[in-house]
Amino acid sequence: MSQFLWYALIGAVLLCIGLAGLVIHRHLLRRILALNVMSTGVFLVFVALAKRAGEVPDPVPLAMVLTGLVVSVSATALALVLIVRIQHLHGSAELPGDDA
Amino acid sequence: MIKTDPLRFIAILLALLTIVAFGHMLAWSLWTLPPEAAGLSLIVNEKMPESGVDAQVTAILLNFRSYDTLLELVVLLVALLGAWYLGKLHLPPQDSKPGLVLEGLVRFLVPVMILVTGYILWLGSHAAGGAFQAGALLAGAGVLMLVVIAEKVAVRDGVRLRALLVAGPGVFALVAGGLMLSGKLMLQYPQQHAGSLILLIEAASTLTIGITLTLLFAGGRPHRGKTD
Amino acid sequence: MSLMPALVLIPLLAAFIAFMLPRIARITGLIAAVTVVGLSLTLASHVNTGGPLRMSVAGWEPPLGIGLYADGLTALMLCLTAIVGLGTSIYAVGYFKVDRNHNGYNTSSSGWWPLWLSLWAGLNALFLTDDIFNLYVTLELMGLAAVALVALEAHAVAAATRYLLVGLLGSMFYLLGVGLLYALHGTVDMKILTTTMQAEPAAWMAMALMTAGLLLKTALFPLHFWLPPAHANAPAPVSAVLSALVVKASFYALLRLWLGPFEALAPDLAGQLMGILGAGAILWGSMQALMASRLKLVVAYSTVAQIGYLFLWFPLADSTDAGSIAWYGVVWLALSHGLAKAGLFLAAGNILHASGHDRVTDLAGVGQHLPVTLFAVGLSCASIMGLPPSGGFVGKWLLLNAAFVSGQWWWAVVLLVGGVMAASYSFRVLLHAFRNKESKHPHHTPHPVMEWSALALALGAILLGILSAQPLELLEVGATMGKLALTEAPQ
Amino acid sequence: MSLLDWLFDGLLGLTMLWLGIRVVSGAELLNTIMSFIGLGILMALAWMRLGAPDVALAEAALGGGVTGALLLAAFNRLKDAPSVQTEQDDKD
Repeated sequence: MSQFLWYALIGAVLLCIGLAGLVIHRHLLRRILALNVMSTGVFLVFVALAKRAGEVPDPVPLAMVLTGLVVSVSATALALVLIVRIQHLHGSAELPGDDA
Repeated sequence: MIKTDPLRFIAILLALLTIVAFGHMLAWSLWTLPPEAAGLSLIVNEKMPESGVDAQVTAILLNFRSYDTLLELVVLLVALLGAWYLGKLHLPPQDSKPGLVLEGLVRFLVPVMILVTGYILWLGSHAAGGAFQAGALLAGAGVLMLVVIAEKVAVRDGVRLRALLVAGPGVFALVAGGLMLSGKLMLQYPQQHAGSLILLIEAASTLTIGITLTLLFAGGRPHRGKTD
Repeated sequence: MSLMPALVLIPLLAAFIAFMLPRIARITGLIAAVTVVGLSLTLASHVNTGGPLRMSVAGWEPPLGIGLYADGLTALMLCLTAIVGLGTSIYAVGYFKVDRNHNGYNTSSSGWWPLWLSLWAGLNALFLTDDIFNLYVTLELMGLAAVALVALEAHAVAAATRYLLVGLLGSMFYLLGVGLLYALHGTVDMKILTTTMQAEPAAWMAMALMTAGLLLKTALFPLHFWLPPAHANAPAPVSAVLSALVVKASFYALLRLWLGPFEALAPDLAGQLMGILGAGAILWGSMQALMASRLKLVVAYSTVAQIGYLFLWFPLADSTDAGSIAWYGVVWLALSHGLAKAGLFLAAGNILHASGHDRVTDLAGVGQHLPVTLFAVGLSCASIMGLPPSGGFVGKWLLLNAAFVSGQWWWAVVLLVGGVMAASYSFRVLLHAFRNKESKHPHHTPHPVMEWSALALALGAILLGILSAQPLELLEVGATMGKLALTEAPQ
Repeated sequence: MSLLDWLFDGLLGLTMLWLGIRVVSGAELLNTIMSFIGLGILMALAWMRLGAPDVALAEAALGGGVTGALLLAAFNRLKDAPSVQTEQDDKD
């Protein structure tokens, strides 16, 4: 159980926790939070696996994580604006007729 | 929750079971990965001298895989467009008048943050730093200004603001196009100018990321300026 | 060689200009549309004569840099995107010109051009890329632009949010798959991965994750729940682009992965499962389309059904002799569905624009007031049903041929039942539309450019069937599925 | 890997999991947002441990800071939503 594997497993568990949150909750803000927990988990797996290249980690996955971070921040920002808009239009921060 | 909607409860239970199973399979596949793997780090070390910068991650982001970063800056712009065309900007109502101390702190803190942003941007060429970290810090300064001294911040929607928002990906695309016209492949920096071109793109990107994230925090399109 | 990057840079620069200077957005958009159509056609001719094009961005060879690759399939998808894009851009000039606040539909025209041009750049980048992480960034760019476009319509904000959540979930799974593949092989380039791929647990998990992510984004039954509300409530040009191009782009990504890296791994069982899900999509989508009350909802469910046809390729791909026939059939269905569905959604937009509603039962009088639009609806439905000589017919005929040659006759049954159901929901719409009504003048007739662009795209779907010889040869360039045995069916 | 390293990594990992669970299962919405910001900061620390300072800096700034600010802003807007009037945007 080396250091990278420990963090990679933590990342995998975070991914599952986020997935569970996405399934359980219907409030959209909580779903966005769950999605963000999932993406942090995925990025942690990336960085942990990069550490297998020795003391100095492999820089390519790190660059991918940076790109992924900016993408997930912009997606979260758009989602939050949409949620606030739904609250104004439907009065509740949940998707109408949400069966999932 | 069981009483209210038994069907949904069973569905969630099933979903959670599949998630646990998926988690085990994922953990097992992570477990079977080879413990030592150099990945691309050897090739990156070998090609670093030609990249024009000393920091490896910045070299990858802005030279080896610069095409990813260009598209990603466009993603940020698209998110802002989505937020803008959804509704007008509603600056948070100033219910609590910011105290003298808070306002004084912000007046001191924001210039310092902008200074540090410049430092981190410059640091990116040879150590941990770069456009995204500097842009995020600039956004922090912007958020502070919006929250504490909102009424003094004259954010007007006009060509100037939009030019700033497009500066990052715009400069990137223009450099890419310009290099192509001069006979090189897209985004293939000439060897001797690589460092300066990267710094130019990073500076424009920092500005764009900072302002875009601040406007995304504000959540809507600023009012139309008198000038436009 | 600078053709491929230009296909991405020109829409991008046009998007920036359209955003910065809203007053000249329309002109920039049209000029960019025409230029990209020209570039796509020249690229297609280059590929046809000179074979697949390959280029590494910024001069760094993969695995370090990002590779761009264009073969027959890429050229055809780029041309499809260009033609549908040009038609929709011309349609949008008319659609957003008129201020339509009065019947409750408010669409901000200024948001359309920058978002649509960014989406177009993302589509071109996705078709050209040969790098799975770059594919992730293009999928995300395309997804966010599509959500922002759907949200332009005030009524579609809830559908846009659900679309965004599903899109993000799909991208998350896909990204984890990319991470595992990189951890195994130290590269994200598709061509290298195809050679180094072996069957090991992490590879299986990566394949399952990436396939699940892309299935979510392609809205294959039962993961299709987000598509109908998003496509039916979005503004007409947005629905056309989403149904014709965006959904096909994620299917294209899946096709590239299953023809490249995952070919060594793909078990027959997975192929059969995808086929069954496809058959389910055809039946479920067609049934829903039959019962839908609004025209745009009928068209959206028809998209869900037509996507099902595309997934019939997976079970047929394994049989050695039928594999190539099925490959051509599926690509042909994708192309003709793209053109037909774009024309149909634009026509539905015209009807909604003219009469203020699109309830299927009250479509009477459309034939009198909007003959060109109804002609477009008729032609598009002919291609979706698969009537000769439309492109849809050629595609379905090839798939039927492949089904019989490979001995998996049950897919042929699914194809025929799907065709019958497609015919029924199309005729239901046409029946209502051809009924005459006393001379009640519609609210206002849509701009002629809107009607003729819808008709042009619908005609394109028919022409695709008639002039199919030349493009079919183009598809053989660099096709991994080998040559098409059109003449004699190999025993 | 000395015992101290193991102790630190183990503790950091478990705290991140605990915060992750709190984000998903927290009763009060504001607390979940706070837990998420905490998770972002600890993630930055974890990436420092894994030898990636620039990504850690970006995670702290983007993941913890900016995303946290966006979430809190959205939380406030959701709280006093009905009072804010929304007029359709004008033509550009």
